[in-house]
Amino acid sequence: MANFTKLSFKKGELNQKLADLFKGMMEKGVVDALLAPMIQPKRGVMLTLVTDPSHLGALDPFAPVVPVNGARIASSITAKPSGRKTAMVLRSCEIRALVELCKLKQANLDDVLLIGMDCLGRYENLDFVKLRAEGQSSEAFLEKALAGNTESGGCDVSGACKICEFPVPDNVDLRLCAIGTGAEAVYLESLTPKGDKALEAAGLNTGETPAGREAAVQQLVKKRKEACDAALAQYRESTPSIDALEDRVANCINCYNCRVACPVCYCKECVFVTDTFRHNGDQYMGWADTFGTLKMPTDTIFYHLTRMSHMSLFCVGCGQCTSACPNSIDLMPMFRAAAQKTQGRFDYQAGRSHDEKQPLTVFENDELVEVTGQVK
Amino acid sequence: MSEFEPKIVGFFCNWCTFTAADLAGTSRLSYPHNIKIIRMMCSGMVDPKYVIKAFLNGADGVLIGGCWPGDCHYINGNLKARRRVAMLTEILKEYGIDEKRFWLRWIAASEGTMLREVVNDMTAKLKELGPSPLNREALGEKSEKAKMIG
Amino acid sequence: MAEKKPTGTVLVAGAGISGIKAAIELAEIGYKVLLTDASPQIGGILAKLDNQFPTDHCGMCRMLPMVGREYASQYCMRKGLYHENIEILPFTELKSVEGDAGNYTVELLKKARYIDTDKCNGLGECIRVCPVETADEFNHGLTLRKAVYKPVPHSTPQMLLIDMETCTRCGECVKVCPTNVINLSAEDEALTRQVHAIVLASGVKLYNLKDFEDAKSWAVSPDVVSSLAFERIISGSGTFDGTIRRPSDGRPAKKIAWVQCMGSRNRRQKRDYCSSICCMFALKEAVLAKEKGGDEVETTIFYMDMRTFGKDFYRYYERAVDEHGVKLIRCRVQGVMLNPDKSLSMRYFDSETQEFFVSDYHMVVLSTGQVPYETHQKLADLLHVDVDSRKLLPTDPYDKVKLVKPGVFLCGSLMGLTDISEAVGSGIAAAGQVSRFLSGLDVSLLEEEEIPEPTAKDRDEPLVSVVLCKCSEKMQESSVDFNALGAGLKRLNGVGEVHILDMLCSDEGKQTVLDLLAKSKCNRLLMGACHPFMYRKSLKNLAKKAGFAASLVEITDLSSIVHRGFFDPQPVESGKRDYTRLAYNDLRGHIENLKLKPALHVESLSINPAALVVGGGIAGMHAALSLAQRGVEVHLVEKTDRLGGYAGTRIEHTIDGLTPVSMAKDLAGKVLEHKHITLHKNCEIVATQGSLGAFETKIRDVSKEENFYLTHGAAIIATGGHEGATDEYEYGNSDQILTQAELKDGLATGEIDVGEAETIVMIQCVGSRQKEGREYCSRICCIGAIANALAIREKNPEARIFILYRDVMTYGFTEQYYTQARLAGIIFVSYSLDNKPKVELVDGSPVITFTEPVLNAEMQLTPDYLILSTGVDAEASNREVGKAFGLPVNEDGFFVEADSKWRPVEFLKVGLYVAGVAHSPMTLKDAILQAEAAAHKTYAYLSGRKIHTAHTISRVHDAICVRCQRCVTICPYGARSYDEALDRIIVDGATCQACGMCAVECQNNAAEIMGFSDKQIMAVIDAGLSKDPVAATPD
Amino acid sequence: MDFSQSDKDLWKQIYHTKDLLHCFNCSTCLSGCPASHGDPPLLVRNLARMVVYGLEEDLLNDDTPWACVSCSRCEEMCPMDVKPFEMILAIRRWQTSNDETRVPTAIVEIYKRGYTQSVGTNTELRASLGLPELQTITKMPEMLKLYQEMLMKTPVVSENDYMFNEE
Repeated sequence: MANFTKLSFKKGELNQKLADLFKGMMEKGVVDALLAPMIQPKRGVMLTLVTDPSHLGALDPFAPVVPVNGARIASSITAKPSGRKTAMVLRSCEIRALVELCKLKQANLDDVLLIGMDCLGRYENLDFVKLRAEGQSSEAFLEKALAGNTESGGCDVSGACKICEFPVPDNVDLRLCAIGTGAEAVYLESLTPKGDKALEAAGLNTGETPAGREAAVQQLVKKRKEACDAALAQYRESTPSIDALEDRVANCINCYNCRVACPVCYCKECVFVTDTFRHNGDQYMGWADTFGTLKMPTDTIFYHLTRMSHMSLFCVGCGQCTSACPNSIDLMPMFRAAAQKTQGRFDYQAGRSHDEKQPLTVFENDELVEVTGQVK
Repeated sequence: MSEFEPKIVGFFCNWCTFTAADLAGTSRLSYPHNIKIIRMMCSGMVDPKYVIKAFLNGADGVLIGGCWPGDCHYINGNLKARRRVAMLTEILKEYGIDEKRFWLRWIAASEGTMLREVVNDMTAKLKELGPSPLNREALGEKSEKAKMIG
Repeated sequence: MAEKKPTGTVLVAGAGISGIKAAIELAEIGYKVLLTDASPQIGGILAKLDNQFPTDHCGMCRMLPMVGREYASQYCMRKGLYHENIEILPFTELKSVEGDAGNYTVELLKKARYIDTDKCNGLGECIRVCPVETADEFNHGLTLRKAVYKPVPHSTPQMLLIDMETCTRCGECVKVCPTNVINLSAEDEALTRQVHAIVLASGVKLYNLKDFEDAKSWAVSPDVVSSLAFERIISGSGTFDGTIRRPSDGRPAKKIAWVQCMGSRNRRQKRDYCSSICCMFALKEAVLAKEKGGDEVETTIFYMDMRTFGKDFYRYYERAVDEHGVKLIRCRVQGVMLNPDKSLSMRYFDSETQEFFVSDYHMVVLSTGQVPYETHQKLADLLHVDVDSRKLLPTDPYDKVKLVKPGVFLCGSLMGLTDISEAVGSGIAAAGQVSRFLSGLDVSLLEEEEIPEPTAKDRDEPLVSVVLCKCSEKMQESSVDFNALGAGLKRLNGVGEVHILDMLCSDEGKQTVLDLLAKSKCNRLLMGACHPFMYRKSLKNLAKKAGFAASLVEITDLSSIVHRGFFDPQPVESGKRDYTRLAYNDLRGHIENLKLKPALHVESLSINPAALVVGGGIAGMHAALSLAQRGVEVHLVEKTDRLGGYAGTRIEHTIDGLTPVSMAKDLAGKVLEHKHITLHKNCEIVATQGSLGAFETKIRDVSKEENFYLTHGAAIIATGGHEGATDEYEYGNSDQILTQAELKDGLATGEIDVGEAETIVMIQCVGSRQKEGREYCSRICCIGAIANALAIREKNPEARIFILYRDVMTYGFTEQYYTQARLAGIIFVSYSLDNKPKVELVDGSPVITFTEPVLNAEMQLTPDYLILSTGVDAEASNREVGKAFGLPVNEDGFFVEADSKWRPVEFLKVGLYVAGVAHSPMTLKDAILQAEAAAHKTYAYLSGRKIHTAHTISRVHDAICVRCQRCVTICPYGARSYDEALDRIIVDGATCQACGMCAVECQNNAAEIMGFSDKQIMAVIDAGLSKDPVAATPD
Repeated sequence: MDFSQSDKDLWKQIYHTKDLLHCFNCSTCLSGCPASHGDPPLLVRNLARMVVYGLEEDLLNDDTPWACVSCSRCEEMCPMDVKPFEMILAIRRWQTSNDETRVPTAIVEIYKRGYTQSVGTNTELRASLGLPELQTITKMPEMLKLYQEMLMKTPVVSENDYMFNEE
């Protein structure tokens, strides 16, 4: 029997309610620090590491924006563990990316109380700042989004979120449920012994399960799946060949920013910026001789295909690549399509479970016989 | 225009397949010349980048030759190659590079005839398929597309 | 200055795999080796086998050296072998051996090949024009060859020779050979050499249908083939083309039968021995026939005892029967009859139904064994020694590889037909004994070539010198336009000079190259030559003399491109195919690769010269003494407070006259007073870390309850084993039921008096060779049971002694003890796993009922004693020792060696070795042989010689490494580790084999193989596919 | 097969040679033995085993040794040189020495047609292998009469003539 705790709040006091919850946790020593989205003094909402509970006033977890995928931040905090217990409030794509990074020894969740949040999508950073300036609050967005409409003020949530089949996070200790919980209430669901201990220590007792939640989640996931299949089909039909791919990434300038934003592209320095791709002059001349002309910078398609071969097995579809591209190339469908195929081939799913071994790190003697199609 | 001759890049493992190539080459059962053989220490050493580069440079087909499972000098390099090929085939298929252009075959040291058959078979299949969409040379010098794929 | 000591030189006579292994092991520690073989090419039987039991794969190249691999050939062993310290003389017979201990003069006869294989580039024109066709011995006459032929299909360079019996001396070949290497009037050449030790590895003659009278009755059709011929029928380079075809009419063979013990276990023909390996290779061939011939192939084996005694052999036997449906019939067939429709019918008797059956087969394979006496007699005469009572070469009672004549050793099938892991193990052991022998003589090692300091030239701008060989002016219309090629290459950026010579292989050719290179300003060299130069490194050494760094010299095979024009099967309609472009692209690929290749240098390893031996049994003590005798500091760790182990404390004497207990006593004596051995009793291994040359092991002294640390360079695991336990057949419920060991002790002390016993029954395979019990054969219980039975017979001539067995495992020459037991009236009764004997206690004493298989009748006995052979169990502590060293232990509790065939005494991690029953159950002699082998592998690194890594190894660019450790898990050799304290990935330079798997797994090339970087390979791809025109007009 | 009274030294009476003990019942002697086609078949290997076990009763009244056509193929092929043909003769001698009334019925066959087995029957197989017709004594009546008179002179036939004169 899942154990939920109801956190009812009056209109406009959602953030305050959550702030009190976390304040309680920190004061009672359940956790020493909290990483959660906070409203920044200048503008916008960013993940912030809070160790003094008095600053929790600016908490705004349900703000519909994820400027940087939290997995990267969590990995940098925990790769060399501080030893201090930290609660982290992250969305599903951030948590799934974090699971992959743990497998790659880039993060360590031993001292982390992972709190997942239902996610109904995020706006691009600039759109969010504009909407927030026009006074749209997180609760307003939540209400409208739960009713099925994420469009407001001429802006809409990112394409990746529209087709994300994982609105509800897994592999978490506690879960902040907002879908199917009725107005003026969010629920805190505990899923692991660590979560139970935290709830107890924070003096919260478990209540009944929100009635319509299960159905609401199923329905949302179904809608998102259909949207996803449609989007990927549309992408595959529009970009069936390298030629079409060239067209799609025509204005890519090899700035590799999509790699920097991608949570699962965990290399310190991408191979495309190492010596391997700092070619000699005569090589450029050689390529130019081939057809008389040579588009510079080179290795654009080579970069995108290689990045696919490197990270498509870990891609969680968070859409940060599209958001990060200075020339607004919609990269997300490209990587999600590749990920669907490569992860499908090994029926692996990025972020599904900590013990599921990554496909290219395990090898059996008599598997995949169809690849060579040879019988002795 | 001379009949289309597919260009194949062959990554041959130094221990088994390269020996079969020597056997095929020297024992006069020579295979067609459109295969460019690159000697790797093991099929497990073939990085997906090399296959992508070969296709972007206009190769019509890529053949990786490895040892039969169990024969590998480095214990299990061939098994690792098989998984990488399975992953890469999915990506290349997404962009019109047909599965029939990218082969992994186990060819033991004594199987000179098998190597010749594999190369001849692949050449025939590629002739059916026609030049790779990236083989700009086959499209002729003047077409606007005839530029190096960056 | 004292006159320089001569370099230790060893003659290895015979280049089958055990000879090759002995030669490699000796060459690796720095002795000069002379490797001869009577047949035209090295490789012995193994050149004919594609897959070998128990793994059904090849993997022969895993026999090559690991750390010093760049001194040896780095390609498939079936192509041939090269090692800087080995002089290989194929087609050479040992004519006479004079002198004694330590300096022998040997006469060798190098038979004429009529072809100079150093220059022959294998074009094959001579084969094409040769008019003579005759049966090819390599494929046992199944295929034809010319008078000028390749003895082994895969060897490169081709080692051609002319068979003068069939050659008509028409001289066509001489006319057409471009490098005129054929000389029809060549003579045999007698050579005399001084050697300090001799290793005999000639193998033995195999029984075959042609030369043996008793085989004639079987030769009724060409479809009755020997097992080796069958290997050629299923081999890719034999007659196999996707279907197994029968030799008579080439139709597919769907029903195949094997007949075991052909030529062996035959007192009538004076061959009362077993050939040990025929049961296993028959099972293997049956499994392969099914895999290659398709599921509808039916396989049957007629046998007497299915002798699958080696490690994992029983599981192979189970898989062959359960998964591959091999039918086993326990009946020795009298003969085969040819039916009118060419099928072969055989009649056999089924004891269960007491009925006769006749079944037809498309092919019958005779599992032919060994015929050793002739070879042994010939060698004995050569060495002026007499054969022993068994008409074999007289060897030391305890050391199978040591002849009684000092300085002469033997290995491989000369010890009796051996399987691969024994052949390879004995090769290493023989090398070990030679090195022990030579360490007593006043001989030196080859001085290691000093590691050249990186010259300034290495770090300059890459400038490549290209030297091309036109092969010969005899080639009128060569398919390559060398002028255009030279001009095209010269225009390439980074090419310093292009020289085009002809006949590089001629002496003047070599001299001109030397002069050119001496004054060249380039720091990289590319040579277009042919196979002999690619695979023999003679030119590479030449370039090194001219100051080029070894890693910056590349020799490619230009001649096969130049000559491909001759036999181009489909010339493109538009006239000649553009071979100049082919050569240009190929050479340009190598040039781009060389330009980007860094100068590679070796790092010398600091080696801690001490060795650790775990286990003070006979194997452990033997290894410790073998090392200590050569000056190595040895730490011997024993977990109990007594030396000797199981055999050394409990077995007084064995059936073949050994006395393990007294032997262990004097070994222990030597160990205790040897100044180089420190003994640590009551000590257990807690943990170990480090790599070759730098291990640190934490040891717990149980009696003093304190830990201490030992630092050492290598370790040998010799933890041994003990008699198996059982609770089957009412054991423990009656003092009339004992195990073999209890009986042996009781007989020795007299506690058990068999004088008045009337009936004694023994049951074999108790708890062994069955799924729920020990799923392996413990190999020594049958011989042990027979020894005990004979001991009882001695004390009580009247008693009836029964031995209930499943398969009597008296393999090899121990078959004579099985015959001796039957002569002593001991009755052997076979039982099957699904019809085990039943034992119940009737007022306290055992009553056994079982089915007498020959008469198919129920039988009941009430013996005075029931003896159970309970096999051998591994030490339970193996798991902890395994965990401590990070070494795998299999489900039976024995250590898993690196490669069951090719590296039997090593672990994957270099520097850790295994010997004795820790590896698997074995006889005392085999344990001593493995101890010697493990000691030698250890000595190879701890001999005080400078050990350095290879040029090409993996390196970590630490700055861009994100420590995800994917490269650590992917490394097949465990050569990488994440150092917690330093927070860095450490590469163990000795173990790393530069296979490149870490470089592919690491996505941003933080892990990179020096000399095989992505940059280089991508440049080669660019060159290979480049379209740019070669210089149209030669300027 | 009653093993309780088996006499372990019986083999010394019947076939006292070390050769017998070499036998490891590999059944080579069985599969090629012409008499093994008979009913009951002559199973040389089983006889050897019974001798080793010393099953006196069963051996005494076992007629199969008499079916042996002394082609000595078993002796040619026996890998352990047990000389099975010598053993068969030894068993015959032991049987008759223990019970002189034992006259094998096969002797009537020999009197009537000169062979224990019916020889001339496999005509088509011989023809298919291109071998000539077999001349048996039954095809030459006058020779048969002479042959029978000669046999009648031998004591074993004359003393048991009741077995030979056809009614």
